[in-house]
Amino acid sequence: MSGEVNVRSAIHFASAALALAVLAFGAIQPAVAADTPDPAADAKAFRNYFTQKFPKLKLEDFVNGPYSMNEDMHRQWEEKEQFPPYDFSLDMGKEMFSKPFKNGKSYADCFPNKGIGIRQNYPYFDEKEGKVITLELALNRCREANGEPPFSYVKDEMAALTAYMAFTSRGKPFDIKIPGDPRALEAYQNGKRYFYTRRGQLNFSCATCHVQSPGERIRAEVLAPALGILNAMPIYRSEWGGMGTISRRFTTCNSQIRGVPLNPQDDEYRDLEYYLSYVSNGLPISGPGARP
Amino acid sequence: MTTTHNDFPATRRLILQGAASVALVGLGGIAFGLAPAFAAANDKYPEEAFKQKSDADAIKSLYGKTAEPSDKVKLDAPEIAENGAVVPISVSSTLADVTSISILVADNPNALAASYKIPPGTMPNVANRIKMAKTTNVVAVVEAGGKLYSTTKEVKVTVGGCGG
Amino acid sequence: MASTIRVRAIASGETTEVQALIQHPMDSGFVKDAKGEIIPPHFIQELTFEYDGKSVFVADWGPAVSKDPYVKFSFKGGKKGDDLKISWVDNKGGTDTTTAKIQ
Amino acid sequence: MLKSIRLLALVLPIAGATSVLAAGSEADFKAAYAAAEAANKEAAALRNQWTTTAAAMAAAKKAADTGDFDEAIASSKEAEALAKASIFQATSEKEAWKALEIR
Repeated sequence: MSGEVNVRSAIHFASAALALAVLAFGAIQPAVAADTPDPAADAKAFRNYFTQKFPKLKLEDFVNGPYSMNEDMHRQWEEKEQFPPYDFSLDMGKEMFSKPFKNGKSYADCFPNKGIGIRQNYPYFDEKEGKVITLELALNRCREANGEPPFSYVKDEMAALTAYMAFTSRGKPFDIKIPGDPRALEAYQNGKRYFYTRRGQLNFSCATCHVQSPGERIRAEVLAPALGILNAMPIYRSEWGGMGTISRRFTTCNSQIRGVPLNPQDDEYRDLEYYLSYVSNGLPISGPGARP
Repeated sequence: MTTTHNDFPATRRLILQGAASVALVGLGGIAFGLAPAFAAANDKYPEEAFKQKSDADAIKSLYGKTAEPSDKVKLDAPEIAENGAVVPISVSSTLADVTSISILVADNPNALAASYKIPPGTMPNVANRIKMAKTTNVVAVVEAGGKLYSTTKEVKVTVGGCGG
Repeated sequence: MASTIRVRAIASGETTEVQALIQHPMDSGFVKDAKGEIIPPHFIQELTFEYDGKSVFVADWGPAVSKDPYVKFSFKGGKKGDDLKISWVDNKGGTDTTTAKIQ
Repeated sequence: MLKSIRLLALVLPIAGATSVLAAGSEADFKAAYAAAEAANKEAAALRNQWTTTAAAMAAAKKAADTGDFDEAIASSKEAEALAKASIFQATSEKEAWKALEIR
């Protein structure tokens, strides 16, 4: 008889403890989140998380995504890099970059330092407009300002241009700045929230794959760590048999988890790119890149 | 999960279409063979060998003899291909006077992927990137001094490279 | 139109290492396009490299060679500044040739 | 002539009756589809629609076009459920995302 009583009381005790724990956890949660976002601290914590998770990996190797996650993949990547499949897109981008528009101007006139070696400063927060400006958006705005039709954000021309601009910045560390403007802090926080928010019927967030399980496989692909995940953009993916811009990567990731993608360069994506680039500050640009 | 039921018919339809398309292509292949004009243009091109299904038939059609396994043929291929559409494969050999190197993928729709003619003075090694339909054996064949030597390695493929 | 053939030929000692990347869809004939129709086979069948008038390497390719195909080989001879002629033919009769300088 | 009119008079109400029956389920379909559409619009406002909702709605419309209203209603109901789930996901994630944040 007493055995039975113990069992019942044990259950009571356990359920009470559980309720308490849930309450406590719930209580702590809002207290921490109420503080204003501190990007610098976030970036430090973000980097520490990954360097502790992959202690043997050199910091700059994170930009190689899945290829830094296992030896067999790394060898296949090195073989491809001898004569990388993005070579054609890079040459096309270089040619397009120097060809003047109908009005005689060219991309060099739209960008600081004639557009050479500046990719690491994008995206930046434009205080006049109060919004994040990404490289892809700036390129299309330059075209429109010179009477040229904008390119699709997910197709080859945009990939070729960004490939060339990335190439001219190879090795330069990401240098994303968040000005004191509260709207910049808000854009950064929107990007961070998007990154951690679960979406789509599969109920994944970017973090579910790229923070919780980098290096592991999801179906056929080895997942890249979130640290330095945009450094190699734009990428030639064997999967696509062609080039892909950051816009293409964001929209396809959404549909893979059965979420309806937003339009390329919508505010959410621009803020997401702002957050992801900021927390990868200091890591070298390695674009254009090849990926599985 | 209620939603899976409406996925299932879609995938079944795709598989049926897939089967039909392969049959269709098979037909296309035969008609293809009948067009001598193409074959004549580059008679050295081993038309027949590229149409054989199995690696054994392809080797016989290409060289007219069978290969014996040899450790003098080195085949460098990944454990798990990052993507079946782009599998880096390299073959080298220490055999003397190599005249030809061929690479076959056993379970591809057509086994023979590539065949290289090595004139005297050219080193017996070649690297390239090929497509693999699924996990299967990659066979490297080297013709040296009139005899055939081969080596085989299984390459795991998680995403089929032939598409469709 | 820029050539579809990219070549890197480097002479070192008495051998020359040649790498080539060719822009070509290499359609196998098994792939369907967005509308579900089969994309017809369209692949390079023969790729030849000639140095000093004689062929130093001939590749016979089938549809299983990857898109934008790559090949690497090396041959004895060849010195800096010499010409290396590369040409390909595909199953639709398309061709391209280029001459590269050995570095 | 008279007989045919009388016959016609007989047929009409029956046809009317059956179409009413069928129309009934068509009205049910329209209601179910409208409910799904409304829920999906709300999900759109939250910038969090699911691709499977759109697929179920398309299936519903296709079934309705072929007159199979039972299937059409079932798909519409499923679409509504999916849309509601995507709304729940968006609202619950407003706070839940912080759990995963690297600190």
